[in-house]
Amino acid sequence: MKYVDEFRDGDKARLLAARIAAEASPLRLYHLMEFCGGHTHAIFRYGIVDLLPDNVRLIHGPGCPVCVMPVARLDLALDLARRPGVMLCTYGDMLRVPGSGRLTLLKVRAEGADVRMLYSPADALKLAQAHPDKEVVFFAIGFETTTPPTALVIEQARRLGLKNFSVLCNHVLTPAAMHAILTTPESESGELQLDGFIGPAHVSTVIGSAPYEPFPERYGKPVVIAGFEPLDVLQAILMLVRQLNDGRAMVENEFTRAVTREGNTKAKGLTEKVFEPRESFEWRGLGSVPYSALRIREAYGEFDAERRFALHVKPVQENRACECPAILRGVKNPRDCRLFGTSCTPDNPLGSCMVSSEGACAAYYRYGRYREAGAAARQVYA
Amino acid sequence: MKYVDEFRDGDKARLLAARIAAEASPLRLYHLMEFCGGHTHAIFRYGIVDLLPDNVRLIHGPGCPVCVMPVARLDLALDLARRPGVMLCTYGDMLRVPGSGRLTLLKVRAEGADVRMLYSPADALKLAQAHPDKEVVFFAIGFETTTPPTALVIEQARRLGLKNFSVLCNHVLTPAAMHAILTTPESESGELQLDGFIGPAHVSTVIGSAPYEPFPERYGKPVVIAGFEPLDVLQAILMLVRQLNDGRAMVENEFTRAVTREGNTKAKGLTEKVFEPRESFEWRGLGSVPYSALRIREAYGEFDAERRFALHVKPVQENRACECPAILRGVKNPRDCRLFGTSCTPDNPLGSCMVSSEGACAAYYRYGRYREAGAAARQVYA
Amino acid sequence: MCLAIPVRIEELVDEETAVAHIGGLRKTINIALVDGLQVGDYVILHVGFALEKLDEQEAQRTLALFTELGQLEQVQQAALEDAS
Amino acid sequence: MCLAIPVRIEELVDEETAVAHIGGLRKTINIALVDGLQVGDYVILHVGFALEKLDEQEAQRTLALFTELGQLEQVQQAALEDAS
Amino acid sequence: MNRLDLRNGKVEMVHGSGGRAMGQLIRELFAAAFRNEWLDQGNDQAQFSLPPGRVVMATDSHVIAPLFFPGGDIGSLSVHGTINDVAMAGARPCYLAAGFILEEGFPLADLQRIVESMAAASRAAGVPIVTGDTKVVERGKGDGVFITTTGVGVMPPGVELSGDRARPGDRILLSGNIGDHGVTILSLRESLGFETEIGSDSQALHTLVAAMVEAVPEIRCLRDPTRGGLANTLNELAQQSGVGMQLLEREIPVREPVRAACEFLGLDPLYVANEGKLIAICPVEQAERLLATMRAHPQGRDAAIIGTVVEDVQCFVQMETLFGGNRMVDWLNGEQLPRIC
Amino acid sequence: MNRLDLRNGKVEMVHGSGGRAMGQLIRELFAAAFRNEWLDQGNDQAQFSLPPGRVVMATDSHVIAPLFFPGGDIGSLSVHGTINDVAMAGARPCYLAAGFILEEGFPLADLQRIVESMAAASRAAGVPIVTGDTKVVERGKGDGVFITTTGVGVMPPGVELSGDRARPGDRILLSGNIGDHGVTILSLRESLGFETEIGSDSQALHTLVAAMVEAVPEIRCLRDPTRGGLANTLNELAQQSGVGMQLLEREIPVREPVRAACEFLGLDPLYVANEGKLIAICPVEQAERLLATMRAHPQGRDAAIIGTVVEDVQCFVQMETLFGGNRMVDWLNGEQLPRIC
Ligand code: SF4
Ligand code: SF4
Ligand SMILES: [Mg+2]
Ligand SMILES: [Mg+2]
Ligand SMILES: [Mg+2]
Ligand SMILES: [Mg+2]
Ligand SMILES: [Mg+2]
Ligand SMILES: [Mg+2]
Ligand SMILES: [Mg+2]
Ligand SMILES: [Mg+2]
Ligand SMILES: [Mg+2]
Ligand SMILES: [Mg+2]
Repeated sequence: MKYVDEFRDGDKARLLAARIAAEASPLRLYHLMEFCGGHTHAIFRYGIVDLLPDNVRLIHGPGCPVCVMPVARLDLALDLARRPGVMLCTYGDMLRVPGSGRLTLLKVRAEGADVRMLYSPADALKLAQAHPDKEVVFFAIGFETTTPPTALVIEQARRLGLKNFSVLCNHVLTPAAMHAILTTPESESGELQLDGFIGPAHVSTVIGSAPYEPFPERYGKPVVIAGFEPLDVLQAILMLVRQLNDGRAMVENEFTRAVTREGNTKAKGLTEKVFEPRESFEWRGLGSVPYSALRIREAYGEFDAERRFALHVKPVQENRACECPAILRGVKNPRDCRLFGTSCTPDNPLGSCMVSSEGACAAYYRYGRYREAGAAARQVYA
Repeated sequence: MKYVDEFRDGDKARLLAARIAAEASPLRLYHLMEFCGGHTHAIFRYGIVDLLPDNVRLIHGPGCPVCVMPVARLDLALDLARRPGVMLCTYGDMLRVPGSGRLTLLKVRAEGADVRMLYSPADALKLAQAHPDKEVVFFAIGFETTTPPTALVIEQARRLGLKNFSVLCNHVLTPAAMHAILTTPESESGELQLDGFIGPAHVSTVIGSAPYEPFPERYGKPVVIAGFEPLDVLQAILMLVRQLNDGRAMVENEFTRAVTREGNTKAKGLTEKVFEPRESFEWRGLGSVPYSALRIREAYGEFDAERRFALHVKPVQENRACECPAILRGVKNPRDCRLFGTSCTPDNPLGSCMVSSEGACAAYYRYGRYREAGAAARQVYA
Repeated sequence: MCLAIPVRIEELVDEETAVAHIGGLRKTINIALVDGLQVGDYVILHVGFALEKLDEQEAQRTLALFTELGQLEQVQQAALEDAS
Repeated sequence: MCLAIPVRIEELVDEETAVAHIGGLRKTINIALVDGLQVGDYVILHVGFALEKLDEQEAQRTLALFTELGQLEQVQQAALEDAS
Repeated sequence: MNRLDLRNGKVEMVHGSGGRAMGQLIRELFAAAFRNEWLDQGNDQAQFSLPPGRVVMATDSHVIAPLFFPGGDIGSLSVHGTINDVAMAGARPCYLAAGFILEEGFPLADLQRIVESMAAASRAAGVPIVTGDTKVVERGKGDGVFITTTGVGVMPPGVELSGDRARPGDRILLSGNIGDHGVTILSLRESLGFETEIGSDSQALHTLVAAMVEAVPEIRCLRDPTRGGLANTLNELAQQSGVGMQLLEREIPVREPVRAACEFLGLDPLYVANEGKLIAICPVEQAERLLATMRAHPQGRDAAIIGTVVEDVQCFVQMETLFGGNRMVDWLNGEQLPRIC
Repeated sequence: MNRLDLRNGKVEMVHGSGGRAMGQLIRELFAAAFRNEWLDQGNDQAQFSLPPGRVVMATDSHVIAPLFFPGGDIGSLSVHGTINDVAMAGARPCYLAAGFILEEGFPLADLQRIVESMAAASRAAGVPIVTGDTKVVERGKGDGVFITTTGVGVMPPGVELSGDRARPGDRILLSGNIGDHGVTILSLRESLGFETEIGSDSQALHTLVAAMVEAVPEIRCLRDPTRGGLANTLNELAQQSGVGMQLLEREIPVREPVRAACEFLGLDPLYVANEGKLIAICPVEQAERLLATMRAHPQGRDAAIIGTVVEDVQCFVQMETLFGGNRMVDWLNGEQLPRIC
């Protein structure tokens, strides 16, 4: 696969790793947050941590749209799915996330609710057309990457005059979350050690690199936008090490092959047309974050499931033992959770970070569990 | 089973048979029509013909509501069943009757239509209540026996204010059919040899014996109302033989245990309230017979599927080779049909008389086929 | 035509409903078409509805007819045998 | 976040639709979010939608960086070995 | 890993997807109930030795509704049904395999009840379930649970049974009263609205068969009159052997409630399904001995000689009625539907 | 009686009711296609002799959608799948039984196509379908057709395979590239909207197995990585044997289109189903001989040694990645669902 395989070359990875080891100063620590779950996934899948010197530490950020969805909003979807006549459709990732009482969309489907898995939001439209007797609701999640397709679909629904289609919108905004990370009490108290960001690749494809410029400017934190292939990640780490060594703080772009300063103006325009910012939105881990999410504009109100079904978020108590919130704020690690790997596993996840394959807990469990327990095993391998 | 088993006693049957043989004059033939399919069924199931002298001959009449239903009316039901949103329910007997193109309700169900089998018309109401999103249509058939339950159900639907329930009414009237039998060209030409009627048991339970009084009076044909157990049938034959021997022609009642001269006035009143006579109705075999069937009164028009769905009977060509019409007029016998037992079998019926277990063709096939082919077999039995 | 069978009323449930027995079965039936039923009565049951009460005296009378006929036959048979 | 992959446009079907190739697969994709695409272009595909054109020159430049780095390492390695 | 929630849990798609959840379902439910050395091994197949002799194999898919009924459930039925098909060869059933097709959303509590009933039936019969398979289909693409069982058994030496071996003069024996299973199932259809004390006759007949073939190795054939009832099964045998049959209605045991139910539904008990009865055909000389053997076994107490095989190129089955007439007992036409006329 | 309308006819309830219509379906469709002495006998079971040796039995229910796919259909799959489960014991598959659950309204033409494909697969494999069963469920209570097949076979002397026999130091071999079947099925889901030239790898592996156990009777175990793919099957074996495994990603053959499909759907080829591949574990001393034997067989041309059994009380399966790191290859979590993040 062109533009994929070249960026997974193990030999080049070792060269990059050697370069990082050579350039990272043994006199200091480098705390780098990969904002994105996509990076988290790549880091574990390819074993990147093994290639880094001990003093270059990666912190997992809140960049997984499944992980940051609060239980209260998932409950809205569960509630809708159970109403007679409703067909709720969403991406496969969301089906296994536990809401209140450990209920999931898969479970309500097993009980008889009409829940469909989508690969593309365009399929939600097709379902609405094929089932005129059903209220088809698309439970939309995602960062800025996933938002333009949703916007396009709402626009098309209007053009088609669909009367039985709506969207439960949970699109969230990356820069707002990055600001929130840097203004938590832990951040202000210094408990959060964070020297720079590995910035998202595909989000930036849409929004461009400009929105990250406040982070070096206001907080002095360098940002390097990086692709999701392992060489991209290593290269970005090298670029961050160099900025930190040089005492620089700026936005750099490793993913020049698809990210410009402006991003995709057409996609941004469409998003702007259909959506507007919410004054505030609840994030798991970060709490209420101002202007951190989108809602459907009044002009498209008929396609807004929250308006159409008069939905109101009911605050719920999240599982207290689940450390997802602290993990998403970058101050804890899955292994700090006493449920990790015992009560909470990918088969029976208690928190969202154990569901999405980009969740830190799932990544630790899937790819990392052997680190503690199975290390001995590697020795035996001849 | 009390009042059942006593009327099936083989020893008594042989005594009755001997009496008939003793009293039937060897100098004449006795052509007796059992109007009712119920009698036809009993005659074959118990082998009554074997017990009768050769000169006492039984002719099968048009008294099976499945058999007399013309293809054109069955097509109405098939058409309705295939409409989206319609649930068509009817008695099991009707599901296998072939309409145009050999289509049956079972076949359209296999193709996806929602067709349900009922044991009782009361269940049609329950279905309508359980499926408010469906148009539930009860495809009602039957003689005067089955009509009062249908009337009661329509009355109840009105009381319950059901908005999704209607009846495709095909209730027909016995005396009208008996008149028709006696006024066919074959009857007038003398081709139909008919000396008296074995009258229906359960129809008469409702309508009483009075409606048969015109037949002796106007046509000189005696009528004996008989139960459906084999001793009842034999007794009625004996009573007819006696009337004919005596030159009498009157209505006699063998089924006094459940039939009076008036019948069930409550049931008749309800029927009268909900239904009115049709000026004319098409019967298979008899053609258009005046005032021979019922339609739903205008006051209950909302429950009339013909009005509700603006149904109109489209004349169709019945299968020309099928001799059902002549059989139902009493002038032919199943074995006169060249399709009998070859192209037309109970598994693949071509005509309605091969479907209902009261149809003459089905009875001949089921119980009588051995008579031609298997007679030799009996000898072998030690 | 019109499959029907005598069943015995075991219990009157409400104005429209009764429980009937037949050969060891219990069956809920609709009795709205027949007035004045009592427990113990026999009715003719068709498509779940009682159509009419069965007159037990008449039933016995019909059965007696068959029995008489039997006796008559026996008498005649005996006469025939005597004669031969 | 946001699973996406570069695919090559093989055929422009209409204003909104193209057929893309990737590793021997053909896939119909929505191209409404990206203007001016040509057959042969690579795009980043996400949930069935092209998000942006891939700049092949930039891709080559990034890959070249890794290669240079390799050469640099070799030079340094050689230097180290010389020194030892 | 939390244990399976057998009280409130439901079958989910994941229980069929070959991962850990499926493993858990198999371990905590199936293997726990069926418990034997073969299942404990956890292989995709079972290995065993068979005693010497010809091997018999039979399979049946079970799709009954309702799943639970007086006298059994789909679980016990699926064990009995296949044991009987193996036994009808005259063989000793030795091992069973079971394939489950579960519908998404089916309550695990019901599944457990079914599986435990299978386990009990298998233990009672002494025929272990040694291998199996589980699939889950989406809601609306199944009907709770379907179970396909397959049995293998071994023929005792000297016994050779087949449906094509009936000869004119042979006697036809029936092991007991007919129609109980079918009428029990009909009584549970809410719309037919009747209640009865009777239950399904579902039972494994292999010990009865073992006694029969030991006493009368000359038996021509055995068959269990399941779907389609006595009438269809006899027609099948008549056709296979190229013979006719003459039955005596008075010898065919039918319980009163079965007769009554058939009477008001317009059915014929000869066509109603049984799940614990067998038909045997044997030479006339051995008929009385076979009857005595059957009657000496608890499952054959009500056994009767119900007719005779006759010569008939048309392969008709006929019956002398209680009333004294003679009638055809033809194949069932289509389904037996309750009728009004 | 008119012949079955195989062109326009549909499955009706009557085809499952045990009467003449069912007999006709069996005769004109199933028996006509499978044609063999056992089915011709028309009994409810089959009788046969088995060569001496331990007997192996396996069963699988098949519920795939769509029913037809490049490289096969539910019919051929149901033959291959069970033959393979028998063969994975090292046994020679001898006979098959097949139970059909048909949905009312299913086109007879499609059923015929499926049955003929089964017949062809069974003939090609030399494993006859000797007994069967047919049930029909109401529309909406099934999904076209489900097929449960059961196979019996016989172990060659001296071979003893079981999933619990893997030992540290053993080598893990794979017979060819993975993921073709699962990706083919996914490509037919309209909503995923992709096309590929590849087809299912569905095939019967018993001749490959026969060659392998003959050449290397010391093989510890064989298993076909079907549902759950290579990853789950290896985890099963690791668990059963109480060992760990260390794989080499570079040795695991995956075709480009399979990798590509997994890439854009967010799946991992290690978890994608196969229907014509096997995993073998054997002592290190025999590994090269076994590899050579496999490569000499057309079904093992692309065989590879993909890893080593290691000591590990946790029974972890790990893999050295192409990239040079090491990762866990855990059990599948739930179903593998296409994902966006
Ligand atoms: S292991 Fe589970 S409970 Fe603990 S933080 Fe992660 S998701 Fe939450
Ligand atoms: S045998 Fe068939 S075609 Fe002939 S008259 Fe009877 S129903 Fe009609
Ligand atoms: Mg069988
Ligand atoms: Mg069976
Ligand atoms: Mg059987
Ligand atoms: Mg299996
Ligand atoms: Mg269902
Ligand atoms: Mg198996
Ligand atoms: Mg298998
Ligand atoms: Mg297997
Ligand atoms: Mg069977
Ligand atoms: Mg379906």
